[in-house]
Amino acid sequence: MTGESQHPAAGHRESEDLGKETSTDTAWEGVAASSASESDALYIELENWEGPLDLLLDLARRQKVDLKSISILALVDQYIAYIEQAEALKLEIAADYLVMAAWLAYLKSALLLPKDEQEDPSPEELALRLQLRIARLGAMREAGARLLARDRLGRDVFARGAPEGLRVLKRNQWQCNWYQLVHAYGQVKLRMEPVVHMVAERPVMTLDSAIERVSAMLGVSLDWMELRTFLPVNADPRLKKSALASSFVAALELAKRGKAEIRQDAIFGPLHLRRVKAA
Amino acid sequence: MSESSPDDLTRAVEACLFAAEEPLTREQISAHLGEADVKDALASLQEQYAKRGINLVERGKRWQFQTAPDLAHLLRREKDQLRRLSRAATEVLAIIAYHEPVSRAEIEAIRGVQTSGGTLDVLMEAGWVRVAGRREVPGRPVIYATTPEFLTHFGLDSRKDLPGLAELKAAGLLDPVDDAYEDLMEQKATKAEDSDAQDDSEVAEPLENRDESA
Amino acid sequence: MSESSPDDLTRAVEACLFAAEEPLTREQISAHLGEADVKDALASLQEQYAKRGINLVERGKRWQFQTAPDLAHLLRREKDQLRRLSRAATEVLAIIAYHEPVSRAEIEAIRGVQTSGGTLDVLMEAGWVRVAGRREVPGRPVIYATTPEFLTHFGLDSRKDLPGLAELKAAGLLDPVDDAYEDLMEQKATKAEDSDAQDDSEVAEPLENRDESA
Repeated sequence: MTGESQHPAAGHRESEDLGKETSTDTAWEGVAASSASESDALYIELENWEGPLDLLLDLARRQKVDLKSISILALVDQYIAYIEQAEALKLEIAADYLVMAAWLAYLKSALLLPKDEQEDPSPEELALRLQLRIARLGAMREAGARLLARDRLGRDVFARGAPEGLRVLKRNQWQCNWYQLVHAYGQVKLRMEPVVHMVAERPVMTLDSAIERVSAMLGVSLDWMELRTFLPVNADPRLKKSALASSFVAALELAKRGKAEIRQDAIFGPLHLRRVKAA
Repeated sequence: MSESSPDDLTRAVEACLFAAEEPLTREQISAHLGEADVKDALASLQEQYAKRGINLVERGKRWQFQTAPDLAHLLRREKDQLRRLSRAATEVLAIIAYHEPVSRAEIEAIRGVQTSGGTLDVLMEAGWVRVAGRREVPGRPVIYATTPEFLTHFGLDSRKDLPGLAELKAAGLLDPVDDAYEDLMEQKATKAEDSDAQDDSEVAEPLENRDESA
Repeated sequence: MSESSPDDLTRAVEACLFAAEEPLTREQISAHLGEADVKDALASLQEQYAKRGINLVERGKRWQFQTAPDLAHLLRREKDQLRRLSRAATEVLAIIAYHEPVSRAEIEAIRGVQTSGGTLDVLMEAGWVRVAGRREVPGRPVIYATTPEFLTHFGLDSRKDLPGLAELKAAGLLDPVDDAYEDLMEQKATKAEDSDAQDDSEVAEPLENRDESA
């Protein structure tokens, strides 16, 4: 804990972050008080870094050069020294700071190695990428400060205190026509009518008449006949449906009685019937 | 305005009055501006704004900007929007038309469902239904009837023009639901092979029901 | 101001903007004024008010009157103090504004630290940041962008007005690290070629320099 570079005072840091355009309102939250003891100050600062990259950015700023020309080696040394001091003071250090310290130590040793022993990616590339990241964070830090220092509505400029307000009065044009009106009435009346169940009379072919009909027709020929040819030709479609169902059951019944045989060539294909020749 | 830019005090008074949430007295303005005398500034502002869309006015020793009175109508714009009457509202309207004058309780008895007050409000807003007094029974319920606008809108000379139940039936408007269902099944059977149209008609029903509850 | 009284349309636009509770687009003003073309009226109002205590400003295509910035010290009151934005929130806001639309992962890549959900909430609650959809990459992460209120609050005409945006762009500081790294490598490569070419003319150069200094 000796000197400015290793122990940056919080107040100093704040003014650097904000640059020229600082105004009182733009101060960051929770910056350490300058009256705090040395170890407190360090602790509070560690709490206030927004991660290892943030700490690196601040250390880099301390080199007082363009972020593009910072010395990565010096930065690595400063960072490691900083973390070591925090450790010496037995301060709790978040894992990501320690990970960064370890990675930086590795980077430093790689940078110091002779070139031909280097791996891919090269330490130069890693260092350059780190520098680019720091520069990007620095750019956004500055941009944020400049943004907050602008003439802000409600702080520097003010909107009208008591605007009358613009009103759009929506007038509903309701739509409904004659048909909808009388239809609705009809529906209400229907809904409220006493419910009467009427069993609609439907044309049907009973099983008995189907058996009779199918056996009669089987008697005409010895050849295979398709089930549908057993149906009445000019019937009402509803009667046809019923006839198809009862004729099918009739066919099964006749097969069971040993009077007919049934064949189906394909699944869902037409059913064929043939009379069983009397033995 | 651009020719003679106002002095700093006038500008400050202007900004102060603009940002204020309520009308300010001369003293309040002064207090904001380091006890400066703002009398002249107010007078000159009032004159500068006299012919603009905004005026500076003094009401009971308090100063404020306000929209010029002749432009007040611009601040309230009316806009028509077309809206379909909900099924519930259409039913209530129909019941009133066929049975008027009716009370809400009677409407509910005919519909078999509770009717929300909003439904009647909509019909009155549309100008088709009016309160036609109270029925002289215990509780003196409000009774509703249709308006002349109702007849005009629906192209009726009088309420007697509304078709009777027998006519509705003849026109197929009261076909029993069972039959309608049969017909639907019949259509399905013919359509089944080449289209999925039946799925649509199945979806349509719950939607209509939802309408009704709205 | 009194010498040249504004025309009716200008007065109407003025009244409209004065009465409005929030900034209005040109279209919104037009809609209030019977679809009139208000472009010229806005321009002339902006000029008329340029040196007054109130200014007419355009923020992201929306217009509003506000007090002149140089009068801030007179108008600022204790209760007007804005809630301070935390350092993290400020940084995240800047990243979103300068990079929008960005995903949380992209924000974190720049900050080198995880962003708590609360930070984004604060910015969204302030009305400065909104969810702008999802990026069509694996995981479909939510992406964030700034709002018109952001422009209004920070007095920006448009996003192009962000302080230092052009410089940051030119310096490549808004490009991802990977892209920037590759650009640098390319530049180095071309430079190396150039210097190779210069080697041939090495003799000539000092001569030229000498000429110049003479």
